[in-house]
Amino acid sequence: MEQIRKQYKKILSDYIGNQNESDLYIGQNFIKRMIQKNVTPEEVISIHKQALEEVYDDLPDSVLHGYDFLIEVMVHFGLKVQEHQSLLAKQEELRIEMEIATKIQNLLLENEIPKPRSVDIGMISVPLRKMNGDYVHFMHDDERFLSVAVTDVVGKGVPAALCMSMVKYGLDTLEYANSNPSYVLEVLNRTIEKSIDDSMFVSLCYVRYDLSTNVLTWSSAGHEPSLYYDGESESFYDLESKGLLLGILPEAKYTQQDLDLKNGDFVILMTDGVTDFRNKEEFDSREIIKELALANRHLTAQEMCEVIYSELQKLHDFKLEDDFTVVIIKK
Amino acid sequence: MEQIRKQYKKILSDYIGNQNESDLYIGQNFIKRMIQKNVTPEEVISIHKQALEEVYDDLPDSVLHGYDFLIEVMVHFGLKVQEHQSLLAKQEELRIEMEIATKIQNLLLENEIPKPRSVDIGMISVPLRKMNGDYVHFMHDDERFLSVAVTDVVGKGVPAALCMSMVKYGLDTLEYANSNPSYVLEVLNRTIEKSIDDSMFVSLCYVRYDLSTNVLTWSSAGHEPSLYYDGESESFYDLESKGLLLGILPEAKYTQQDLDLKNGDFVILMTDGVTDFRNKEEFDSREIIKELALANRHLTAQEMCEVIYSELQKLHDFKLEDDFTVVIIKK
Amino acid sequence: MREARVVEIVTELDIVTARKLGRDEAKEIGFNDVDQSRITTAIGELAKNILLYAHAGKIVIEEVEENGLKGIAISSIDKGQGMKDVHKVLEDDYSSTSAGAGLPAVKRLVDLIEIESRVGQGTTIKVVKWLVRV
Amino acid sequence: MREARVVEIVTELDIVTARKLGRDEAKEIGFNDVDQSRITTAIGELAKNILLYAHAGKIVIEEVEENGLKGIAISSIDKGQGMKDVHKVLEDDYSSTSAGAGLPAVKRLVDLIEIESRVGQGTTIKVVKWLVRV
Ligand SMILES: [Mn+2]
Ligand SMILES: [Mn+2]
Ligand SMILES: [Mn+2]
Ligand SMILES: [Mn+2]
Repeated sequence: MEQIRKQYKKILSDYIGNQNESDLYIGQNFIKRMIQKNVTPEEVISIHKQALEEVYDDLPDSVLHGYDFLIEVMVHFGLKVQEHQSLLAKQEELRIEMEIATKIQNLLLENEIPKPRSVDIGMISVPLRKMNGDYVHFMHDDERFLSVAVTDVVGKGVPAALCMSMVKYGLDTLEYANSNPSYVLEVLNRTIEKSIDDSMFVSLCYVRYDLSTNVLTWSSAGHEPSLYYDGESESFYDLESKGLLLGILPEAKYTQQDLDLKNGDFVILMTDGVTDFRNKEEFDSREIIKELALANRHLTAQEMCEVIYSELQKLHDFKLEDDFTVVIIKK
Repeated sequence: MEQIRKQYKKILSDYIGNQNESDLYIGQNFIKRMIQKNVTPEEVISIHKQALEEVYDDLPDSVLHGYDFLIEVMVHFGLKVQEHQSLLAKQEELRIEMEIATKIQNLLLENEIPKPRSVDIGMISVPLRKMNGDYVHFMHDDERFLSVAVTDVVGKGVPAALCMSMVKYGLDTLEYANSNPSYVLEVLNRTIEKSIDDSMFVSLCYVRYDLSTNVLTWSSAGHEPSLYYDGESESFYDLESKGLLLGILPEAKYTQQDLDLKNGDFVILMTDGVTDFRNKEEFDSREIIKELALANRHLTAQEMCEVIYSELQKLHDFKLEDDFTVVIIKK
Repeated sequence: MREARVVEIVTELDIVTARKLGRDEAKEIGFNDVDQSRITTAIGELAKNILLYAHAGKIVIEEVEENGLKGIAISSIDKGQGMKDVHKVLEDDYSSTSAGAGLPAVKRLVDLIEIESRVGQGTTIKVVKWLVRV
Repeated sequence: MREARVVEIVTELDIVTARKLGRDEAKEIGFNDVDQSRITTAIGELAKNILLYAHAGKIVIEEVEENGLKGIAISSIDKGQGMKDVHKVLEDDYSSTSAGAGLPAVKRLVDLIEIESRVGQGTTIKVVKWLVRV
């Protein structure tokens, strides 16, 4: 403290002597270091008062009493600053806790991309923050059917993560990859509507592929429309669906549709993070994705996913604003 | 601001005039209100300087330059105080998020107490904080077997909540209430060891009751020993087990033991929050629980749980230090 | 060592009296200007709490000495409602509606705080600040 | 309105020069003592950032007027590495290792902050403070 007083006195009397900008600059840097050492504002006033008294021995009483008053009122700013230190420590604890939670969540939702004989599957899912609010669920437990669910929770953070656990749990208990997509959505919708907060919704696109007939059956609940590329006509079709988001109406009904996947065809499933770029109205993201997919259709499904991600990232200056998920099923 | 300046000048000049304690008290109360209006410390110095200048027109230049210096250095305290306001807002957001997460978690882990014909089951589970790190899982899906798992996650907060989702998920996928307790523990152990953070462990006591033979089979993984009351000999026995906590060793083995539940017998399952009272070495909590259970064995299992909770709460001045869970199976 | 000084807290004026006594005592013991202000602020907060939650009570101020260390002890004693959870009142209330100060602030202003409270019987809070901070 | 004043930032002394120019300009425009200090602090932080992250650059200080409102605009221009994520640098770093101040502090000291940055090409930060706070 004695050292601090001496240094402060030096800087202060230099400044009073010549009012140089450099002494104010030095003074501010000095105070920044003091703040890091938990010196409080009332202590600074006290140091200031003492320094002035030592330099000028004829200070009026009114001025000195004024400093006493200042010390008294500054105590409450000092308390605020200390409260901030405590809150910072608490915040740090929370940060560490969230890191562990993220790790667990990622393990909980981990899912291997299936490698069936007759189709090629690729996936990329990049979270915006630490926890991913998108989730891809694969099922391929018998030889005939393979199912993929691409989901996006409306909402962020821990509630979204817990909600996602619930979706995974629901999908797992449905057990069979051969369930009808519309049936899967109806069951999931009831579970979510019943048990999750009113402000929490899930969009989901469910696709079941029959490896023996090459029929792809799909259904969607308020999800970004998938893209179907027909190799024969060399054109894209939106797989649109009017299904409500999961979790809104308990008795919502979902329809499903079939399509024949021929050699050279592929389907792109994605979340809205791939197409939503609020600040870039000039881009038509879906068109860009079509162009990218078309230009790279000779690559594997996985490589196509990665090209789409890296190109869109570049186009948007690496400022993605949502979780980003693309799944490609390629015949 | 003009109003503030006038009030401050009044309080300050009153104080300088007579150095009364009451003016310091009024000054502090005034500043507290100013802080709530986001007035910063450098603003207070500026107000102070101006007030002094208005009251005393012969202030030495050195004093005035000194105030300029103080304003300059106080800017950094002002920034800290503003940073605190932002952090408080962020904290508030997080608080709301955690409330939603808690709601979801509670729904996710909800589990009805089964009501079979031949035994009476009671349960109480009170979280220390918002999220419960204890979890009770009941299974009674066929007519013969009824199973109960009482679990405690080592760790708190969101990671523990996610870990618990995983335990529930694991128990649910085991599907059948008739699985052998030792087998259930071995399967769960492998899942948890594989997928959860190294610092996260789960203690679990698993009990399967055969309603047709009244045989209760139990196994435990590092869990608080259950208490068995033998009505015939009117004495308690600890159901001890040397099983490791889940999540430590991938190949850990667990043993199981049987006991015949006769009329007048009961078993008390609990978590360590019921018996651990770090600050109260003088209490032998397990003895107290035995006394409470004995004295209240004429009540229903549910009532017994509630009496044990309220009595222990009282004994410990309502300062429980861990999640508190008791399950009673009463023949 | 001088004997303990007691101030009955019944009106806001008594808060000022307690503060004044505490400030004089702190000065006498040898606390510097900043610590005098902090001790006085703590006394003010304790006394205000008495008025707010127990309507009446008293503040006891005394010099203490332990292991050759001098300090000031302030006790706040009331026969009010008492508190169910003493841990909670010491935790910062970070919610946006917080009035600030209160016991978390008192805790920061002193070196030691002890609370004894029984529901329906009242609360005793004792704080100590050492002349050389421990 | 006077023309813009430019300070090349190459050494720490230039930080002081930029601060001084900024303070004089702020005073001239009519900012009070507290705002003069805040504006000067903001300039200092911007200039320090140039030295830290781009090694050299310049600070441009000018009076601005919009819809009859007078203000001061400060631009920090460098040809350094640029930043990948400009959003992040404006967020408070609440970690315990934070050095404090920096751009989140600058943001609090002024009314408006705009950042343009290209990786590998440099960064331009423009801040404005209005005489009557908007
Ligand atoms: Mn989302
Ligand atoms: Mn999204
Ligand atoms: Mn626990
Ligand atoms: Mn426990």
